[in-house]
Amino acid sequence: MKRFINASEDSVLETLAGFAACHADLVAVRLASKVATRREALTAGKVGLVSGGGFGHEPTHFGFIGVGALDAACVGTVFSSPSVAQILEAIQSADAGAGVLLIVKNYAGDVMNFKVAAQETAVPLEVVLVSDDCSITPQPGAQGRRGMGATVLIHKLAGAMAQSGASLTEVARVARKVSACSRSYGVALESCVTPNTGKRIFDVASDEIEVGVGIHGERGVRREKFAPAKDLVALMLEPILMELNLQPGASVLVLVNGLGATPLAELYLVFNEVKIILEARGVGIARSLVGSFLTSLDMAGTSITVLSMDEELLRLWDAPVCTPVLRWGM
Amino acid sequence: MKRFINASEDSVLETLAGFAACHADLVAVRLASKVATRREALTAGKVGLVSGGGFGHEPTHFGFIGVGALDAACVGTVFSSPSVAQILEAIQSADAGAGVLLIVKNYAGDVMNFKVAAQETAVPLEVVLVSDDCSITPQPGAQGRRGMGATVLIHKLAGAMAQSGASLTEVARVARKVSACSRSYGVALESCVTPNTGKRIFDVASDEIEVGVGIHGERGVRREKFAPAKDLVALMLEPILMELNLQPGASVLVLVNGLGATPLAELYLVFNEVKIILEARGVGIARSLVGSFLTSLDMAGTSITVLSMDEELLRLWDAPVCTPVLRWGM
Amino acid sequence: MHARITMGNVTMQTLEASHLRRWMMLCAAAMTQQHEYLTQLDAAIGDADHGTNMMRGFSSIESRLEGLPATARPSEVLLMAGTALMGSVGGASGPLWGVALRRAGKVLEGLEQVSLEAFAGALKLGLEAVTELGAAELGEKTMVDALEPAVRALLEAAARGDDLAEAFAAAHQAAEAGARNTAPMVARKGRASYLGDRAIGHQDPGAVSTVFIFAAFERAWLEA
Amino acid sequence: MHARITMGNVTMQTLEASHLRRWMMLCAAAMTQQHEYLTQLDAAIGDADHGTNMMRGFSSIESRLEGLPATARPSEVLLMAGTALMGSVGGASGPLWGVALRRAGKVLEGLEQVSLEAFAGALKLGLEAVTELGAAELGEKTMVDALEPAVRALLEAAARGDDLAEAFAAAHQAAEAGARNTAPMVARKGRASYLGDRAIGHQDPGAVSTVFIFAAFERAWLEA
Ligand SMILES: Nc1ncnc2c1ncn2[C@@H]1O[C@H](COP(=O)(O)OP(=O)(O)O)[C@@H](O)[C@H]1O
Ligand SMILES: Nc1ncnc2c1ncn2[C@@H]1O[C@H](COP(=O)(O)OP(=O)(O)O)[C@@H](O)[C@H]1O
Ligand SMILES: [Mg+2]
Ligand SMILES: [Mg+2]
Ligand SMILES: [Mg+2]
Ligand SMILES: [Mg+2]
Repeated sequence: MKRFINASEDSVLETLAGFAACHADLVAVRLASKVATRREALTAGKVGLVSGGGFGHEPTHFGFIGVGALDAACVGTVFSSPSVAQILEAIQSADAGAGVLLIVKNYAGDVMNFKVAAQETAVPLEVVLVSDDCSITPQPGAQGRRGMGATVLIHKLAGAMAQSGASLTEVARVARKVSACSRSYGVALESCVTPNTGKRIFDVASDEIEVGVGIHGERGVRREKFAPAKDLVALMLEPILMELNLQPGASVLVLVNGLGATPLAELYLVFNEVKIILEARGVGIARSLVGSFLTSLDMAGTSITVLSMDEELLRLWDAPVCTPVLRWGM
Repeated sequence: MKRFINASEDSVLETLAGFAACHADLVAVRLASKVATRREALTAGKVGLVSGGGFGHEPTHFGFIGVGALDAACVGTVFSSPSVAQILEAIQSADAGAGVLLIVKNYAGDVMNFKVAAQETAVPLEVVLVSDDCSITPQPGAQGRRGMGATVLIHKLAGAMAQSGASLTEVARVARKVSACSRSYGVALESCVTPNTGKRIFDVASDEIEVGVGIHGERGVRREKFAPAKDLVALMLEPILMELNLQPGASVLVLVNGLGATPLAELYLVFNEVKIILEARGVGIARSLVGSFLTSLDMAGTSITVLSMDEELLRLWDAPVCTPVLRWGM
Repeated sequence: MHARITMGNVTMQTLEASHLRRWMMLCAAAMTQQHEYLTQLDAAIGDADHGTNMMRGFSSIESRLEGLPATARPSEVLLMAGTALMGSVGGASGPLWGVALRRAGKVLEGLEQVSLEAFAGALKLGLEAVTELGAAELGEKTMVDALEPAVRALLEAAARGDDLAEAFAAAHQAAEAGARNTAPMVARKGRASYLGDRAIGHQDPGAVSTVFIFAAFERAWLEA
Repeated sequence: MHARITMGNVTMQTLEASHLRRWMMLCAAAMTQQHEYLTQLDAAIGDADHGTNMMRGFSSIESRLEGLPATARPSEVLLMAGTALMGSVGGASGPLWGVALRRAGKVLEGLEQVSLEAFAGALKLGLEAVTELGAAELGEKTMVDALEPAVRALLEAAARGDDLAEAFAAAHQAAEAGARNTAPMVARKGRASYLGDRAIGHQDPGAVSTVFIFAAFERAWLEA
């Protein structure tokens, strides 16, 4: 495994230490517990936002801590949920008396750890379960869809709502609206290499791709032939558009997300294809975000997220934000 | 070649089209000439900043256009300098009556195209030749060192100087100071795949790395055994520190740059190793920048740039900037 | 030597805290030895970390065992173990085994010696905690498919009045059969559920590690 | 049929605009045919684009030839070609051949027919433009190592009074020998200069494409 790491068991802490040193102006990282908070003191009466998940998704989660976004986050080991104790610490750190919103991606480990933590805290909570991956066909009673790019959008949009002084109920409403109005789809050209084994999790032939991947390096829903970007984008966008049922005149936010080893130039090219398809349908791209925001170690791949926008979401998106990753208006 | 592209000859334009659509609020891209400018009108009397180079270095060059940074940039084909005509157009677009600073990385093609363009324009010019790659031993009369990460720092720092209303001479002085006071070093774990051939430019064995690479996918200065990140960082940092001759108490800016396919998490880990070494020498990291800013298509690798800071550079670094890539203070 | 409770003229074997300590240590050893295999199973239908997760979790238990007072009761061993898993694993298996052991521990609170019947009953409630938390039903290709038959085998053994060695051999075998049966299943819970039919043919990693846990119990008793 | 100027009793062969047009078209054809080979040479010691660069540059010339009026003089063909290279290539080879052809074109301004002597002289000034811009000296493993001997061969042929066929055969051969000689060199200009000793053993791509350019001239004359 040729990666820029030392002993693989030290990677998480060494990475967080680098992050902490680089972003000390905005984020305070507690290395001992792998919990991070905003640098500045809590604003009394502001709803707290907590997110968390496994390691390997950088710059998620710590990169979204800051004004107009998260108050605290915690991170587990590679692709493993943070523990109950970590989540409890993050909740405690984000609580300024108005309750806390937990942003949880719908993966069994995350859901269960956050659930147990939620049962054990006295802080008033709302939980939003992010499950925007529409490569999965939902089946009653089953695990359901994975959380993907909508997580990033919720960090920003619910974060702006909380920053505006809204109540926990209102902040949770916005988070759930974003979750309900967005869909994602991912494809991988290559599997990532997990430090647990030092190998790729699965192999993809040189003329194949893995379709419908999540962010933990696991296999997708099927294998397909490699094809030009325009076809891959159509493949990803089709189910998204179908489910969002966007009519001509609709306005959306598009997130083109790299999964770790995909150069930015290719993400722009993917975005261009998204734009061509949406324009042909009369759907307007009100806002966009192109880059690697929610990754899967060094996976070569991309995911597309589309969020159906309205006035409120536009206003929240444009509100000031100041985090290591997103920064505007201040 | 499994990449997110269509026909490889369309990649440059399709990528720029995606960039243009994504950043239309900040940057105006002329696809016909592959020249881009700030979205807003020129400020009369402000020194113009022009940069440019081949394609494949995204988000350089267009990503640094905006307030407090570049006024115009132009981009050639993959790893090929923009043409004289493009450079002339960029100069013209950036000229607000106070002259233009050309930021040129020291590569034969770039140097010669910018030189010819400089001879053909009537706009008063200063040219800064960026040559911060200290993996190359300079030899009298030879091509000399390549331009690397210092380019990014000059975009920001000379950009801030120009934005403050300084004269062309002053802006050029700052650019040259940054160039003189910074050094870079890069290593690659894998070669990039060039669309010209659809193949890796060179092969690196699974236990080897290529040391002293630039940003055009060409071979480095030598091959070495793969090693833990701390050793690779020491290997890169040693010559940088030797040349900058930093004494305890010195203050630096550190740029840890990904070359295209290196996940952000690993860059933070690399930054952590840089920090450990600098701290041990009593050198303080005043500012830092970690991410993929000057890439080499999908090369898996990283470069480290260290800039020796002073009061003026600190002030210029902290000055507001608003570009697709760097954005703070406004 | 095994402890016994004498009730009337029947002498019953019982479990003590020392057995449970030994169980946890053998689990830690098994996970350390088998972690590559478990991770490999997880690579096929998950995210290639189940072995590391289990090894980390049981190592954490092992290292906390020393800190537990010599007088700690069975319930305290189980509560500590569950808490350690919750605090160290993260992956789905962590909170699931965490609630299972904690629930079982709570049920046994106060007891110095635990009969097979009491222990089987406690594990049954542990299993319920698992399904409450994870909502998995039998046949959904999870650890429940190994845990449920193992617990059922213990309950049946207790009802039959089997001795503990027989009971745990039966539980181990039942878990093994249960894990084997997960191979042809399509997953409906956990990461493997995303794969649809592609999960068919692979045993569920969590079910397999459950077998190791029951195997460890069998050995813990035999070696006592 | 070849044009001739009769001076006294000596009939001199001359070059016309049509020859130069044909030259450019044969260059374009050669670069298109050889671009993979040139790019491969550049992959070994550069950035794997020399073939694409040259092909793009000469295709651009070719497509602009039609736009050139039928009455265009030799100088106009060369000026247009140089400008087209400057506008389309970008890589080091673009401005270098660009200034070379433009300088040569300027020297020949006004002439309808160009003697070997005049042409060789113009190319010599083109070579000077190359070294002014790129500062490469002989032996630094660049296109200059092929261009300089080729130009020298033309000058010598002109001095000897060779006919054009002989002269261009000599120039072609000289370029070829020059390109071959770059293999053992360490590069001191261009991208290959970063490689130090690792460039040894590889021919310089720009020197090899220079051979194709002189080969094209030889054919352009023979086929006239
Ligand atoms: N909802 C659930 N109920 C019961 N068991 C589950 C559930 N989800 C996952 N599991 C079990 O967890 C195992 C995976 O554990 P592990 O790999 O450690 O965590 P993760 O899936 O979070 O990476 C699966 O093989 C399965 O047996
Ligand atoms: N300073 C120079 N003087 C003369 N020729 C040069 C110089 N620098 C580079 N070259 C030539 O340019 C060739 C490379 O051209 P090309 O690959 O098209 O451009 P680039 O190196 O910019 O990618 C080299 O093989 C060499 O012959
Ligand atoms: Mg996991
Ligand atoms: Mg090039
Ligand atoms: Mg797993
Ligand atoms: Mg080249």
